[in-house]
Amino acid sequence: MSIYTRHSTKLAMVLAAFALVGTSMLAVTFEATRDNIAASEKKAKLALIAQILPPALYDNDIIRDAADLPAVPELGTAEPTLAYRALKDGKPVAVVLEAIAPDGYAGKIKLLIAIKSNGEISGVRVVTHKETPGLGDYIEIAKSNWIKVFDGTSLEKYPSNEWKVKKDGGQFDYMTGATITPRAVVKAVHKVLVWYSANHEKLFSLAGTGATT
Amino acid sequence: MLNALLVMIGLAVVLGAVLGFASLKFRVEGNPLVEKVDAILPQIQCGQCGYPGCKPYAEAISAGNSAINLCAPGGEAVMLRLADLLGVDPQPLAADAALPKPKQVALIDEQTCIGCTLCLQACPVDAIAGAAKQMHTIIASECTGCELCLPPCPVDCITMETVDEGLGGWKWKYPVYPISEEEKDTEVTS
Amino acid sequence: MRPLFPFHGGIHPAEHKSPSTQHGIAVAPLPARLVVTLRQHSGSPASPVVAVGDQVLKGQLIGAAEGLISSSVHAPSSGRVVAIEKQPAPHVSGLPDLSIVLETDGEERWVERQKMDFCNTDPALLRQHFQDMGVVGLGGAVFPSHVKLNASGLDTLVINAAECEPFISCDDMLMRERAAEVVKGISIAQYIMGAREVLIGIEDNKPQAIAAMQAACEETGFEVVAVPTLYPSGSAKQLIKLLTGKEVTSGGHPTQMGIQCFNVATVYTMHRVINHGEPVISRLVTLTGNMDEPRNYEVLIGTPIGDLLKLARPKADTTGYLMGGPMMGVPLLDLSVPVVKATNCIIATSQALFPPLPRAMPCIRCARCAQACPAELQPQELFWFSKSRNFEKAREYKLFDCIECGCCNYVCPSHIPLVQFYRFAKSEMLAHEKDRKAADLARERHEFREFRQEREKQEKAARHAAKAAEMAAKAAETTAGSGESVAGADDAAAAKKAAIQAAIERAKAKKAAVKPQNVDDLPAEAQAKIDEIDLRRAQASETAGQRVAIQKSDEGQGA
Amino acid sequence: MSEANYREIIWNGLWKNNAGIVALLGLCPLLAVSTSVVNGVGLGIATVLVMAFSNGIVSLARSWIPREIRIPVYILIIAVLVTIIDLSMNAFVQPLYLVLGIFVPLIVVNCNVLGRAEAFASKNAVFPSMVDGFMVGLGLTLTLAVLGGMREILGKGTLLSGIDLAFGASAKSWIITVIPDYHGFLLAILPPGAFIGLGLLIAGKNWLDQRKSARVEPAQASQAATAAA
Amino acid sequence: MSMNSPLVAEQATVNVIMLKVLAALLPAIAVYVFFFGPAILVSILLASVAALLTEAAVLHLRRYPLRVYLLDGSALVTAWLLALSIPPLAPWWLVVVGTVFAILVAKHLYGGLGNNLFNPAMVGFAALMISFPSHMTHWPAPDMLAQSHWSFTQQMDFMFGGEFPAGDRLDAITMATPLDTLKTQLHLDREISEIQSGKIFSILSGKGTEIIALFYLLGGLFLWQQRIISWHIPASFLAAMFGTAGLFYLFDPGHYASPMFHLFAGGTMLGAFFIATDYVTSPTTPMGKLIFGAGIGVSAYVIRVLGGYPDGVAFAVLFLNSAVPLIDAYTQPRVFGHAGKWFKGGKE
Repeated sequence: MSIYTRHSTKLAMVLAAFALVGTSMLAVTFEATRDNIAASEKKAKLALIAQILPPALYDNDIIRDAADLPAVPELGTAEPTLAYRALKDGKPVAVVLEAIAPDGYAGKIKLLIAIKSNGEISGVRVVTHKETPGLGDYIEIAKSNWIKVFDGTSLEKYPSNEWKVKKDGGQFDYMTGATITPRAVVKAVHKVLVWYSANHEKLFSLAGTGATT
Repeated sequence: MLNALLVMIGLAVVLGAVLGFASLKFRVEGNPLVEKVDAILPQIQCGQCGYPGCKPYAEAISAGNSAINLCAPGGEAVMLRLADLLGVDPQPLAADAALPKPKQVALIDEQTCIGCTLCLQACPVDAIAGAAKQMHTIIASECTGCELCLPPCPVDCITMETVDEGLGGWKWKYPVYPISEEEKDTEVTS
Repeated sequence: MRPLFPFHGGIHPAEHKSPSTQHGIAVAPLPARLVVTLRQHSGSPASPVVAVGDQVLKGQLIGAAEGLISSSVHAPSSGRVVAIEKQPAPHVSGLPDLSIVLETDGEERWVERQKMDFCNTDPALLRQHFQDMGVVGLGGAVFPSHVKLNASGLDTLVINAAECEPFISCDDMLMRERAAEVVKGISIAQYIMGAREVLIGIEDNKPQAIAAMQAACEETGFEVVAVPTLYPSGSAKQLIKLLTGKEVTSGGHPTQMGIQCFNVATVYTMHRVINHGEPVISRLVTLTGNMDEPRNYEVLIGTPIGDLLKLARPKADTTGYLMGGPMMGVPLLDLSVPVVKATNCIIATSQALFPPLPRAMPCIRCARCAQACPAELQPQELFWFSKSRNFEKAREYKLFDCIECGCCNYVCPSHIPLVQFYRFAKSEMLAHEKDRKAADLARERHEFREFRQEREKQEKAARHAAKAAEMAAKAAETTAGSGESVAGADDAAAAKKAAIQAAIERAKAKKAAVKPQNVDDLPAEAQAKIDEIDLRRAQASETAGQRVAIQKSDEGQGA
Repeated sequence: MSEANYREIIWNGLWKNNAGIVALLGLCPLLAVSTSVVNGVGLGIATVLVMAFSNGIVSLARSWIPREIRIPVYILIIAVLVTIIDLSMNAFVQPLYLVLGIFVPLIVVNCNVLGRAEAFASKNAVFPSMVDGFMVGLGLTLTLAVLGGMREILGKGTLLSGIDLAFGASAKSWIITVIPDYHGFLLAILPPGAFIGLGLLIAGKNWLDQRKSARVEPAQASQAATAAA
Repeated sequence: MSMNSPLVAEQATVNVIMLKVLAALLPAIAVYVFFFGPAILVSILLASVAALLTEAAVLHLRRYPLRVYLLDGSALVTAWLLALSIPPLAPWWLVVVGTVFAILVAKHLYGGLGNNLFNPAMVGFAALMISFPSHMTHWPAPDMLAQSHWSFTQQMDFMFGGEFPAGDRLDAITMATPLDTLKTQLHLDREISEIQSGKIFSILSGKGTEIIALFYLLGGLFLWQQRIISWHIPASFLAAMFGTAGLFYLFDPGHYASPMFHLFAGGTMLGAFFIATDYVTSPTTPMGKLIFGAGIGVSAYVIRVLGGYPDGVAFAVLFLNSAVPLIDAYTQPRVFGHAGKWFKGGKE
């Protein structure tokens, strides 16, 4: 046995021993925290939905009853998404949809929109965006209450040609100097409403996935 | 879970083996740092640092076995350059070494010299010419002024003479012109 | 009209030349004392060949050239040597320098003067003669001329008569009044170097000098070229570029391109040397600036400047004196310093002529200096590196191509003393270089010594082994005396022997107290011995180096 | 290990060789996370835990670790610790976990952790090593807290914003509004603000040190003068 | 005083240079007032006072002689350039914060006059743009286009108190700049020709702004004539922007504005002649200046068209500022007596 082999074997064994101990410890921790992590992730999602859809309005497990939605051009989604369906006493009361406004100032704006079964918006939240800090980012609820302008609006409330920012002759407020971002959001929300009004029947007939994530 | 364990252990075995091989294969002999340190030392070879010459001192510094403030002829300038090279904090020199000495060369009083060759053996740079029973002479251009020839001389015929370089050794001073009080401060300290 | 090739940059400082050209050249009176500095030229100083108390004649050699880059000095007048000592010298350091002090006797008795027929003399002899007669460049650099003359088959000989620095007018007056003699000097230089073409560059602000030179040059084939007035067109490299379009390579010599350049006053002294047998003992000096009677004087080398100034009568509000021009001159801190061969002009300064410069500000990188630099350097970068003592960078950015002409300083809106920084950095770098060379030498010698000691040890060990074997073989025969026969052969044994001798000597010395020995050893002999030893050392060091290299390569293969 | 040495360890970690403003190691989390006090302290505490335990374990295991593979072993130890903390944070303080996001796993490659394991723990006993890791981590936490505070006040005009993420909604009342009706100087929150702030902190530390040594020197000089007289 | 040569010098000083720069800005400022009202003068005054006070405070702390350095004019140049870069009706604190940031952080933290790596005015601008983007995009409409006209007192009330005249809103007097309009309208899938028929557009770029740009150009030519600036940076900047814009325009005139529009819109002219040419933050070698100017021209265009902000000149200048040491090092010109081109590290 050459000196090389002897030395290499020794080092390999030592390193393997450390790897064994370390990985085992990780495995134990992972098992111990697995349930807690899943629970807190679900809690986080529910908390987000609760912002736009009061929990009192439904009684089902909204996460479990989510339906797989293929990519829908009208929603701006390019990947399958989840549609969270809220039921009360087994009857549909609202749906929470993911949508994307593609024409933000600096790229896509990801939205979460809750629509009641009567076509009225319960609430909208921006999930992610890349708008200019301090300029376009007032669409975030943490920065401004602007996003609440959609609460209670519906296709009935404003005719289609008034689903615009005030600068373009519509109904929606905006901040001077930053019109592109609200314009994109308003347009996206309007498109979602239009799509919803045509498809809400189908939405509730989709099979639930039972997904928890 | 078992997969994760196996992957980790497998990786560990392979990497450990590779490292074990590499550590033997690519072992580096020698130390290029010694050359760099040696280049900074003034090469007077006086041994005041406690090492037999500049090179041994350079080796000791490179190995981290010696302080950087031992070179008396180099003074603060050499210490600072060593600190800079090695990335360590500057260390104050002993009080008597901090003052720079003027350049000196040894001079043999040829009337007194008995030609004993003891100074020849002491000179670290072979700057003393002469043979037994012959008068010795210092080759001034090669003398480093280390003073090592002084103690062995049985008749004390060697003295250190300060070299007056006159106009040849004159240098322009660093121009001082007022920018601000702040700059003046930093000038003084640097 | 000859085409000109303008160099980069340059400036137009106010000229101030007319005050000193109102009157012709006057001869300065003989002073009572002459101080002849032995360092009148660049290179090694001359060594004195007279002793204190000697009587000397006018033009007699008193300091002989030492080595190639050196030149001789001569007694400017007859008299007695009263001292050979350090005297204040017109150097920017203000340090004194070794000088010969003469007391003049007023008789002006000449040494025997020998004229030469240069056309029938070997140029090599002429060059040697110029060194012996103390001919150096009188434009300011005082480089020994015989070195510069060492070329043949030249294309172009450039005569530098640009005189671009403000205030100075000595070359101007020389050409106005002694054009014919200047031309004779040019012929000598042309003959020595075999120049095919001679160009005389004169700035166009000297129309009278141009006219005089043109008249004198008729039928000689020399061409007088009027060049635009632009400082520093009087710098040799810039003038060569201007006249020929060729750039002298950095670190190189113009002769490599078939060009050489001499100052007009230098060629005039060549004429005096050859056709009159007179060494360089006088020169023209412009006295100007804040003076009542500015004028050019023919002055003996060694005349104390204080004496000279009285002729031009400086005004009461004079603030100081300057040797040379305002761009490159040297301040005179002490008026007892003598006129040297480099002294072309003494300027009295005043508040009005030299208003104090505004306060220096930080560099704002406006790069006006780069636009003005005739060496096409980036002065703002050089300043930065010099200021921060980043000498390696300064070298990389070609600090040593700086000619210290001061153009950058002149245009700087922040009024930073740029040239001072370059002078500082250059002298630091040269000193570093010197230290480094000394350290390298010491290291090399130390390493060789160690190598030698190691070798001696090994040889000694080998010898002992051999001796032991020998003794074992021939048991009884050899008991004593064999060691000495072996030892006689090599160094190691000599060292051992020396040690024994030393012990004996020590014992003797004790007995004889400190009675001096070796007194009959002559210094010359000792010197010869040292030289011999040195030579042997150098050879040994070389072989040792090779041996070390071989050893190293062996180790490399072994590993 | 004497008491004086512990004092030195503490002084080194908190001030003299402060990880954030002297050693300048692990700047990535330092700059990215220090947008507010809470974020800074959150990551700081995670680092403290990792450093104390990694130093302890490295010190414990140091005699079994061959020189050649010490770096992989240290990294393995640190990675395990960080992953444990990452998982625990995700499980128990998820809101803070969401904020600190990717920076927690980055502690693995935080040079400070590896640096202390190599420079200190591999040569010292277990307890001093843990103290060293803890103190260096605490020094980093302090830097993060101060930098976070500076950036938060300048950028948002508040202090302790986001404290509710760690302590629940009731902690919202702890948030201090330093400057009411503030426009928000966004630059301080964005990465350039981190660099400028860090630069100011380093300058401040150097200034304090210089002032201290300037005060000590004249005192020594006067002492020497009186001694000479 | 040192007596070492040279003893003579031109009497030109730093403050003369700076004063000439300020003088060259005056005509453009006059035109600015003509089109947009006198509010800009208040901004400039405010910035000047803030700059001088900050400068004085820092100089005092650094123990610099106050008089010489306050009068060097560099702080005023920074203040004026910054004031001209931000909207004239910006609130007073915006101007002050920007100026203080410029002088304190960008100039003195880097070592003061001559030592700053980045153009202080542009650093101040960038800090404001990043921190207060909405304030920085409220540009007033030219007088002839504004829906309502505020009196000077009303403007001052707004600048210093943030109060609108009763019943009015900010929209009535502000509008997007031509560059901003172009950018937002392109998002709405409009063609350039259709957008440029809008009322804010004129022959070259925007109404009013194009005339101001023209006067910046004239001021720049004055500086060039005075040998304060060399032609290299402005020429290569404008040429590079013209070239890049021209290329895109040729490729698709429907979606990219004409090169002339880009030359006269936004901060191009101010940037080319007054900002990019700042000595301290630009290269010193002729070749370096050409590269620097061209770099700004191209990056300003790219940021303008593809980036997140309406104009890109400021960011392009800062970007290229950071490259100046590199550019300088690699464009060292040949030295007298040396053969061929010499670059850094080249050992000939």
